[in-house]
Order: sequence, then structure tokens, then C-alpha cells
Amino acid sequence: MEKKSLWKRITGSREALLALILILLFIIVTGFNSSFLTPSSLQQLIKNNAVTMVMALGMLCVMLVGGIDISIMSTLALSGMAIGMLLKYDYISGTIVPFIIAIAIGIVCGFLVGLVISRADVPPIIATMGFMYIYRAMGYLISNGGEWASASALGSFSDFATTKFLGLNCVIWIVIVCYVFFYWFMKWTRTGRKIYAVGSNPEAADVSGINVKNIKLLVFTIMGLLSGLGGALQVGIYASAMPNMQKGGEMDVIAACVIGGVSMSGGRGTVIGALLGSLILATIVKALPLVGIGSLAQNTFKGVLILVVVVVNIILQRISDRNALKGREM
Amino acid sequence: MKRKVISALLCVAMATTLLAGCGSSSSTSTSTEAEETEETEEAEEAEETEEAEETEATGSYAGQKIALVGKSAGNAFFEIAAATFVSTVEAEGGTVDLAYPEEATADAQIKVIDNLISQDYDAICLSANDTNALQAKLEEAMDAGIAVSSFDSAPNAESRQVFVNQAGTTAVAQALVDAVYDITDGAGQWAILSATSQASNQNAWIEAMEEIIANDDTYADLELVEIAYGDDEAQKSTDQTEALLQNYPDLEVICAPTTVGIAAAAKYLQDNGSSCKLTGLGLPSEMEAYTGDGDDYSCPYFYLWDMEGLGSLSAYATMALVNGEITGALGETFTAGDLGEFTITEADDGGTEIVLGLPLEFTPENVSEYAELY
Amino acid sequence: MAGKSGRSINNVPENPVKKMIFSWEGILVLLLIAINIFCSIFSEFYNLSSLLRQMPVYLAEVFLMLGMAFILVMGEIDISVGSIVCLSATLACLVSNAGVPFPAVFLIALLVGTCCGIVNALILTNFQELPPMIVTLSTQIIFRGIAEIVLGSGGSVSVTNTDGFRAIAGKVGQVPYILFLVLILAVIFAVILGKSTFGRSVYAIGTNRLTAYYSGINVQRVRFIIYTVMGTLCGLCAMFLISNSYGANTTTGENFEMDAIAMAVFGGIMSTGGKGNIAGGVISAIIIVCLRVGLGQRNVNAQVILLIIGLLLICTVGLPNLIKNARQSLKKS
Amino acid sequence: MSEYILELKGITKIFPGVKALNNVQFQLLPGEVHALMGENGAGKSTFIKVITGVHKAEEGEMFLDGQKVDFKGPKDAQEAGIAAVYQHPTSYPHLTVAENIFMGHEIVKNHMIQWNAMYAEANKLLENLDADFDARAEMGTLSVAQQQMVEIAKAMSTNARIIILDEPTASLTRSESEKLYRLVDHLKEDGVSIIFISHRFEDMYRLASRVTVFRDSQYIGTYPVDGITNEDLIKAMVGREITTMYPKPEVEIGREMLRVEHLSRAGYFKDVSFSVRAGEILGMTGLVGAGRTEVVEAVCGITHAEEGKVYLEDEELHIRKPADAMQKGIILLPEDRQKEGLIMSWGLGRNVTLPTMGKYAKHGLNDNKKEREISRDLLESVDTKAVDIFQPASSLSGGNQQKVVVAKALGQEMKVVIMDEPTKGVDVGAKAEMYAIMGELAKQGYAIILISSEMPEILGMANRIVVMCNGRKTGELMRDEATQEIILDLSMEKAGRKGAD
Repeated sequence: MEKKSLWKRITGSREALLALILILLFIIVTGFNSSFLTPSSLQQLIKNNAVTMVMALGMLCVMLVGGIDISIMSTLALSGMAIGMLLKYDYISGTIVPFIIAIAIGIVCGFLVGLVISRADVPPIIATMGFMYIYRAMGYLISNGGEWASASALGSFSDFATTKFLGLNCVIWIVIVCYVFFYWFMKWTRTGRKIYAVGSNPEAADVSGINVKNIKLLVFTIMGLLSGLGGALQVGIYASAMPNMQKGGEMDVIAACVIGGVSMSGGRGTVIGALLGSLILATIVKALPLVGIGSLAQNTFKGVLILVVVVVNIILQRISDRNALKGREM
Repeated sequence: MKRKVISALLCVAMATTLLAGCGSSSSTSTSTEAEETEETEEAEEAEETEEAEETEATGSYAGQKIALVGKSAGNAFFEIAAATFVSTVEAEGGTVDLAYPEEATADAQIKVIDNLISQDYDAICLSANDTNALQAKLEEAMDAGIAVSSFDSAPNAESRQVFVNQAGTTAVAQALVDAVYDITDGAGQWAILSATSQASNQNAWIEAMEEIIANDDTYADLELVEIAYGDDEAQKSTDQTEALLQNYPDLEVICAPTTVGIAAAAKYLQDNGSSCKLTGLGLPSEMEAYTGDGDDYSCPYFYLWDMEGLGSLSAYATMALVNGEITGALGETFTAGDLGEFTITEADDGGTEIVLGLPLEFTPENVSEYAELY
Repeated sequence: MAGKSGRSINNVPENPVKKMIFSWEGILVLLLIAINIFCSIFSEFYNLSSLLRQMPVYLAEVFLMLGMAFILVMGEIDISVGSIVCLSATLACLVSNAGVPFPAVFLIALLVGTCCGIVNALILTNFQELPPMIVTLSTQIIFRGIAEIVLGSGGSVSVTNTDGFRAIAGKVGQVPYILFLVLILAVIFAVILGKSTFGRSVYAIGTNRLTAYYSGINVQRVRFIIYTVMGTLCGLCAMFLISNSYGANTTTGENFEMDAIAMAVFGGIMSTGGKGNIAGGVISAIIIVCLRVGLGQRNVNAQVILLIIGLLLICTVGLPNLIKNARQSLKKS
Repeated sequence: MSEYILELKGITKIFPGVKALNNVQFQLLPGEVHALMGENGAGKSTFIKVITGVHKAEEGEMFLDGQKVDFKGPKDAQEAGIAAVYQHPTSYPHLTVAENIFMGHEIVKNHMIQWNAMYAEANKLLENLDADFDARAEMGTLSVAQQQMVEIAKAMSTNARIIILDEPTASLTRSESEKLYRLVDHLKEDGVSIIFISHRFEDMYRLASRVTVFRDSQYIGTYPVDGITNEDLIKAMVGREITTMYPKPEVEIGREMLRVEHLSRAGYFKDVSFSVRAGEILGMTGLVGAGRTEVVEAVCGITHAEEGKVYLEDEELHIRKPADAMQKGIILLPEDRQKEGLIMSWGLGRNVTLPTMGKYAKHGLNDNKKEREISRDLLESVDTKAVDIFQPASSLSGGNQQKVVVAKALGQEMKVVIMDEPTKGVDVGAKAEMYAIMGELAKQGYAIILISSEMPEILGMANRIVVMCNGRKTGELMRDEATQEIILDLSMEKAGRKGAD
């Protein structure tokens, strides 16, 4: 019953391996371009990936129960466009109200997705594919067929993205708050653990009195909430609302989670993993132009690197499994 | 088995709701309800064009049915020109239907053109997603007697009758190079932040800019360090802008000839108080917050063209094509309402074009005025 | 209930005709008729000849649906197909411009697609722990990325010698060749999936992979073949796309994977594996084509068309389940 | 007050098309261990689920301490002090032991889960149970027996007054069962009432004071365990008498078919050698986790051994996957029928022909007519109780499912048939039939390897017995020299030594 040594716990944990990969990436990139590892550059890294990072938390919840959500960026566009248009035509102003509206729209969108998945048993990929089309179309429709809300139309709303609080950009604070909250939520609350339970063994969860359907509904609503938040962030950070914002961005969020060790079949994944996964992805994307890879080749490298990271992870896992077996006494 | 029957019923119910749903959504299209069979349609179409040629002298554009095809839905830039296009045609008594592809791809645009050929349009005016990809379909349209014009972004010479160029490619390139020259005080590093690698307008301008710099010693001290692509996404454009600054600390100007790219770059530069300045092509409404003199603003001035004029001129050119006033041949002239008289000139790609005029410069003084418009 | 000594196990199937009428495919046929009636009322231009004329562009995607059906029945997914189409179209255009004769170009397109498929297959069969979604997501980025590199800064290529492509875009009367090809391939794939032992093993893998493996089905070989064939179909799709656009660019084939999946799922092929058949997929593909053509002919906003397709997807999968659940809870109370 | 802590009267539960329980009754005395027995499909599991609130009975009443209760869901039952340990451990493989124990009633303070308190509490419970693992361990890494222990700890953590154990010993070895018996004794001393479902008579004799028998969804009777005989019970359960349980035929042992030499796979087994002859039944036994299943899986190519050689009829084999093994004539009938043996949603016919469909196909196309004939013949040859070949495998009872699994092996020319726990979770009647089939196969000249944890089964059926312990072969016994004691000694050899340090 002796406790594992600290060293063994670190090498045995997936998160530690990911952190190692991230540190390696940092060192390599800094070697190419020393301006990468400066506080302002790192802040910018988080700020420019805040949307993906925040939404990776929702995707974590969704993937924990074995689901997937590819409608998120449409929800983001719908909620972002909605507040953009409301601000543009002066129905609302300020910072807080648009955030609340965007989040509310996100919650409603996510709730609908959750209803269809939990109550009508539609496989998540199909349901969210449908909603991907639906919400994106609604985003277009509310934009009056293609109006944009630009920086000047947004008024003071986007100021939060340039304001600093205690030396850190407010956007980064939002990301930090989200991660701290979810770390607490997933680890320390009953509801958080219920999400893990449902993902780990839905039948068992049902038998032990957990309402599996409601948990599923909940995770998709959380995902919607974060998509709404993402919409407000997107509009704020880039001071611009367009109906085709972040088209295709859902795949980045999914990739971030998978890199972070979140299992697509459910049950496995941590908030730290989601954080490291999205940071690794963000670093890859940011680093490619910095290390001198030509514009045209960047996408290829991004794809190859994602593949390499997940494959290396698998290989490391295999090696550590094999070592664990070898250590077994015969 | 009962379940199956019920789901069959549901399908029917769904079909009916579809009917209702589509009925309401189609209210934007304003086609005339003519119940004719296909063959007579085609015959009449041919007749119509003949008729149009006969009535050439009267100069009436009434009754024309024109389709306007965008690059994709949700593009504010296009919407502005489209709005004037529609109002111009309608003022002349014609009708315009807007059609958008599902995606900003040539494949999707082909499907739209296919749809339009099936209907009895007199003309198609489009902004092309790809230079060459639409040739087959547009030739088919022209064979079917439909006039094909384009504006903003041209399909190749074989697949159009005339292209309405917002501002001559060289003129735009010249203006941008001059702006870079002016902002850098004649010497220094600069970079281009473009849309996607296959955006035909951007590619043409960049090519022209490179040519101008290569051929004129005035610009010998300007060093174009990199062409980056932001894919018209705010996030990627921001990343690329930042990478440019980190890779080239001495970078003095970024030239972004794309609306999304310029806004994202402007935002980044301004927020970070960078000494690097920005110019390019952008929408005044998007750029208003970033345009100004001094270090607080990232963009001293930028360019675009007369978007309303573009829509209006394209409308007149298209109507003139339908009427037979012009055929798209080199040297023809026609009158575009209040805009005055225009001559068809040779385009760089070997086809013909009508040039609207010089690019408009937006300075801190006039940007807010234009921001009201577009 | 009989069978007390097990000597009387019935092996006569029930009447197949009855089964067919009340199947999902039967409902789809009804829906197809309904949508055609609706479209011809809705659009004055909607008739057989306009449909046939507009069809070829859409039909190229049906090739992808055929392969996707196998992958979905196996309980997996391939989202790299659009990018494979892009890469094979790009390379086909380039070799065609280099003066390679058309039949060779055709073969090269198929070959490029097949190679891409093999890349997917190799990764997936060697690292079985990896979810297909994430593998094909990265290859999606990679294949399109390679096309971007090959195309260079123009991002677009057009074929100079279009004779061959014009030839395959030809028609017999009003019927385009591609329709024949789609139907022939659909029949072949339907027979393979529905009647052959290979198809049976695909269903077995999709329903219970472990049992299939223990029962001596070479699961990894089946996966390898399917992903490879998927690549070949992408090459085929690419050739017919070129026959419409005489060129390729970096956006060629974008989102085709979603279209292919939508067609298959709407046709009753569930993404959870083990269910559905090619017939359903083909009928639903035709329904979607008719709907898009019919609505498009009245210039209904493309986004609204997508919205309708999204609703259709959710409703067709969700409503039967909802009714089943409702009836069960009704019975309980 | 009633003398019973739990009493159920006139319970009827109807599933679509089936009456799963028909007017059954049950009484549980405080502090007693009550065995519930019956063939599979007799309604035991459904009955348990009615008690625990998972299912709601259409008719009938339930009394707890004489008070009528009406559970709306599992939660109500939990709160009333009823806990169940189900047949298939209903655990969360990705979560820690402590979480598994406390799922649904975590230790919470200010809406925060108190992890340290939970680990401490869980470890205390585990210590009581004499467990050899930590509460921080991930559930998925534990053995089945250990998982069962966690389930029991879970039941105890709710301070349950009534604990229901649904076939707890089905996947346990003898020594593990022994441990469980002590645990149950322990619980009994604490005043907990226990309902115990099992197919093993030894469990009942060892633990229970009374036994209730169900048959065909009906209540047959409740008997005191003292004075009841196997024969009486079997008669009550099956409705007829079973004369010979182990019909071992006299078979001429033929030539050597399969020979395994020095097979090793790191972490699972090491240096295992054995051989089996035509017409012979080779028993393999040992504790769960001793590496028996892993050895035969490596022989069949499901996993791969790192060292060692496999010969079939003196020809060395290089098997990479099960398909290769079948090609050569070796087939493994896996232990887990639902996950590995059958495709539950498929018809019986398709299941049976799955391994062989390539053999009779014409040009790769399936011959439906022939398939139907073959599958019927195969199913009838093992005497499957089924209506037609199209009914889904899930509609059959466990014993009949197992027959279908066996039928899968008979469709082609096989030389070696490996059966992994073929009678696990199978009721008495079906067990006997299973043994008959096994004997019949041996008679036909098949070489059979029978993996089993059930001592009587091994002793009754095997010609030779290989005993494994902790990944090594610890002994090989002939039929006439084998006794329970020797086998136990051999299978505990290493474990005993390990327990000492």
C-alpha cells in the first residue's frame, strides 16, 4: 500500500508528459526566435487563443460523457453576432450586458442541443452537425444578410480586451477564472464527479441514481454557455463581429482536447490536460511563422505536428504500459 | 411496424412544414410567375435577347431580370455594392435576385450558376471565388444567351463579357506602394498581410506591387520582407501580424490589402502601441477606430474605392450588356446614369474591363464621414 | 413458443417485400416523391431536364457518400475526404498541364487519392488506440496543406487541355455519364456491403468489434481496405469536379466530408455503426440534390438551405427515437 | 412490527412481451443470509432490481420493517438502507476506488468534496475488508475480485442494513470466494441482512440459512438449508432431475495436436509449456489473473507472446491474429459472451456463420440460402432452444448463448477448441448440457482445452489438468491423481508465498 514515489507519479502521468512536450516546444521556439518567450508575447499567446482555451473546457465536459460538439463555433457566431448587432444599433451598451446576453444565447443554444441529444437519443455528432448548420444560418440571418459590426460600432464594449487588471489583460483573467472555476468544479463538486461517472460507465451511473440524461443535458448546456462566452470574447478581442467568425474552429478545440489527453470515448480527461492541450496547439500555431516556416507550408506543419503529438503520446503510453508490465513480479 | 408508419407520417408532415418554411424564406426573391414549359422558355429567351437588341435605341432597361452572385453570404464588403446594384437596377425598372454560394468556394459558386442558368435570367453579374474554375459554367451561361458581367473579383477573360474594375489593378498597387513609401519615408522594411493564398484580387495587387517596386528605382530602399496569409480570419491574421513583428523587429509598415486582415492587424498594432504602421485596403466603418495621426492610431490612412459607385456602375454595365448597347468589346462606350460615360478598356488578363476610377483615400479627416456609408 | 428440444428452429425469413415497404428506405422514397412534388410547385423551372442538367456537380459528392457509408457502418468517421479530393484534383490538373495524356491523368488522380487513403489507413491500423476523428482531422489539414504548397502563391490551377474532362462530363441524351457511373458504383457498393462476406464483416466490426475479431475477421485488413477505397473514391470525385471547373484550388472539396456524412446519415446509416445500407444513402443523396436544386432555383438563401438540411438531419434521426421513448413512458404509466 | 426486515408480496413485473416476475413473494429475516436460487431467466436479477428500485413492479407490495414502501428510484432504496452488488461490477473504471465507493454520497462540506476525508474513510473500509489495494488506485487497474470488494465496501459505506449480492462468486476463484465468505460472515455479525444469489451450491451451504427458489418467473418455495440436498434443489430449480452432471465419455486419446513450448509474455505469463491430444480434454485452472486466458489468447493470436513456440501437429505456427489461428484449426471461445463471443443484436444465424461465412460464399458473395441451412443445422446440433435463426442473440438465456458460441466453432474443420469458462453464469440444467456437448466433441476427435475456475467441473471433465499460478505453470496432473487439495495447493503456491511476506 506504499505510495508511489514522486518521480514515478510524474512520469506515469499524462499531464506531466504533456507539460514536458510544452516545455520542449517553448525551448525549441525560443531557440529560433528569442522574442517568443517574453511576457507580452506569452500574454498575447493566451489572449489570441482565449476563445479556443475557454471552449476547450466545455469540450472537455462533452467529451467526458463520450460526446462531441461540432456546433460550437456556430453558437459562437450566433451569440457574437447578436450582441454585435445589438450594440451596433444601440439597443445595448457597456460591457456587462452584452456578455450576459451572449452567454444567455449560448445557454439556450446548448440547451437545445442537449435536449435533442439526451431526450431524442440523436448521436452527438449528427445532432451537432445539424445545429452547426442551423445556428450558423441564424447568425447570417440576424446579421441582416451580411452586415458586420465593427470596432466603432461596438462602442466601449471591446475596451475590456485592452484593459489591464493587476498587470494582466482582462481577457487573460477571464481565461484564468474559467480554468480555476472548472478545476474546482470538475474535481471538487458532486456534479463534476457525476460527469466523470456518466462518461466512465453510463449504465452504472444510471443504477446508482445519477440522472444520465440530465447530466448530458447539462454538459451540452455548459458547452453552449462557454460558446456564448466565446462569442463575446471573440467580438471583444478582435473588435469585430462577422457572421462567419471562427468557421471550422471547432476542430481546433477538439484537437486541443485530444492532444490534452481527453479520451473521445469518454471518462478520461482533466482540466489540466485541456489547458496543456490548448496551450500546445496554440504554441504550435504561433510558433510556425516564428521558426521560419513559409506561409504556404504552415498548415501542413500544423497538421503534421498535431499528428506527431498524439502519436508520440500513444507511443509513450505504450512504453510506460510495457514497463509497468515488465515490473510485474512473476 | 406501427412505428414505421408513424415515422412515414412524420416525414410527410415535415415536408409540409418545409413547404411553409421555404415559402416564407423565399419572399426575398422577386421573380415573375410565368408558367411555361422549358422549350418555349428557351425559345422566348432567345427572342427576348433579339428584342432587346432591337430596342437598343430607346435605351430602356425596364423589365430586365438580373442575378447578382456574391462570393459568400455574410460579406459586408459585398453587401454595400450589392445594395446600390439592386437600387440602380430597380430604379430602371428591372429586378435583381441575390444568390450566394454556401461557402466561399468555386465549387459552391458553380452550383449557384447552374441554378441561375435553369432560370430565365437576362444577365448574371458575379464576384468570382476563383479565376478559372467558373469558366465552364459561365461559358454555358453565355451560350444560353445570358449576359455575364462581373465586378470586384473577375473570372478569367473567356468566362465573362466585361469586368467592372473598382480601380485599375495597377492604380491600386501604385497607391499602396506610394503609401508604404510615404509612411516609411522612403526606406525600410515592410510586409504584406494578405487574405488566402488563392484570393485572386489580392494576388493581382501583390503581383502588381512587386512589379512596380522592381521597375522603379524610387522604391529601391523598400524591402518587402514577407507575404503572410491571414486567411481572412481574425485570429490567424493577428497571429501572423504578431509573427511579422517578432521576426522583423525593424518592420515599419504592414500593407494589408484585405478587409478582415487590415482590421485585425490594426487592432493588434494599436493595442500594443507598436511603432509599426499599417495601410492597405479596408472598410471605413471597420477602420474608423484605428485611423488617425500620431502614435495612438495604427493606421495613418488607407484606401478603398467608391463602393456605391462600383455597385451602380456594375448595374449599368450589366444592363447595357443585356440591352446590347455594349458587347464587352474593346473601345465601346456607354453611359452609366449619373456616373457619366465609360469606355471599355483592356484588362491585364487579356479580357476587357471598365475601370470605375482611382482608389479613394481614407484619411483621419474623412474616415468617419465614409464610415456612415460603408 | 416452440423449441423445447431445439429440433424445430425456423429458418425461413419473412416476406421481404413487406419488409421493404415499411423500411426506412421505403419512407425515403415517399419523401423523395413528396419533395419532388413540392419542388415542382415551388420552382417553375424545376423539371427533369433542369434537374439532370444541374445534377453532375452534386453527384461527384455521392462517390464520397459510398465510401463514407462503409466507414460509418464500421462505426468510424473520415473527415479528411474533402482534403484528399483537393490534393488529387490539384495534382491531376498539374500533371495534365504537364502534357500527360488524359487516361494517365485519370489514373494519377485515383492513385493520389488511393495513396492518401493508404496514409490514413496505415496510421489508423498501426495506432488502433487513436480515434479516427483525430487522425483524419490532422490528415485533413495535412493533405490540403500539401495542395497549398504545391499550388504556391496563386492557390489555383486550371487545366489547359480540357478535352478529356469535357469528355467525361458528356451526356447520353440528357443524362450525364456521371449519373450512370454513380448508379453503377452504387449497385456494386450496395452488393458488396449488403451481400458479400466482406460487407458482413463490416457490419460485424461496426456492431461489436471484439466479437468480430475473436470470430476470425481480420479487422485491421478490413479497415485498411475501406480507408484506401475511400481515398480512391476521392480521386474519382476529384476528376468529376475538374470536369466542372477545369481546375482546382485550395478550397476545392471544402466541407465535402460533412455533405457526405449528412447524405449517409439521412439515408439511415448511423454514425454509431452497424446500421444502414447503400440504398438508403443513395436515395437520401438524391433527395438532398433535389431539395438543393429546387430551392436553389428560387434563390433561397444558401444558408437557409443548410438550415433546412440541418433540421432534416436532426428530425429524421431524433423523431423516431422521441416517439419510441414517448410511447414507452406512456406504456409505463 | 413484522418479524421480517424485508417482505415482498405478489410481485409481478412485465417487460414488453414477457412476464419477468409472476406473483412472487420473499421474506428476509433480520441478520440472516438468504440464498436466492434458480436457473438463468428465472427472474432473480429482475427481482433484485425491483427491490433496489431500478425497476418498478406492476403489481405487488413491499414492506420494510413492516412498513409499506414504494421506491421511485435507486436513490430511495439506497436511502432506505438497501444496497446491491451486481453481477457485473457496476464500477467506474476511470475513477479512483474511493470515488467508486462514495459515488452518490460523497463526503461534502460547503459543496466541496473532501478528498482526504474520503480517501481516509475508504481506506478504513477497505482495511476492514482486508483489501490489498489503496483507495487512490484507479478502478480499471484492479482485478475483478478486487473490484467486487470495492462494490461491497460501497454497500457498507452507505450503512446498508440489507445487502444484496448478485452472483458475487461467479468470477472469483476459490480462495477469493473463501475471502468473500469470511466477509459475509463479518457482515452478518454486524447485523446486516444479506440476500445472496448464486449458482454454486457450495456458496449456499457455506453461507445461507435459508434458500428461496424461483423457476420460470415464479416462486417455488423457501427451504431451510439444513437438510436440503443438491438433488432436491436441482429438482426445484430445473423442474426435473438431472442424473449425470459430468457425462465424461470414454474416448481413445489420439495423437498430439497442439504443443506449446516455453511461451512468455512480459507481465502476463512466463515459460508456459503444455500439449493437448486429439480426443483429450485438457483442463486449465488456477486463480483468476493466473494467466490462463492470456496464454490461450497468445496461442490464438489475439495477443502476441514475446517468446516461445506453438506447434500444431508438429508444424510450427506463426499466428498473428485469430483469423490465422482459425485457418489452422484452432478456435477460442471467449469467456465474455456479450462482448467477445456474440453480436448480441444480431440474429443467431448470422452469429453462427460469422467465422465461416467465407467458406461457402460464392465469389465473395454470401449464399443466403446455404447460410440459413448451415446455421440451422449448427444450432440444432448443439440443441439450442430458439424459435428461429433470426431472433437476436440477446433474447437467449446465458446457457443457450453459450451453445451458440460453441456452434460457431463447429461450422468448420477445427482441430483444437479452447473454451474459456464455458459455464460461467450458466444455470445447472444448461451446464449439464454443456458438458454433454463437450464430451461429444471429444468423441469426435477434437482436442479441447477447458479453462475453468470451478473445481468440480475441471475434475469431472478433464483428462489432464494444468494448474497455473501468477503467470507460471505450477503443475500438471492426470485425471486420476488430481484432487481439489492438490490443485488448490498448486494454484496457491506463489500466492501463498507472497502472502507470507
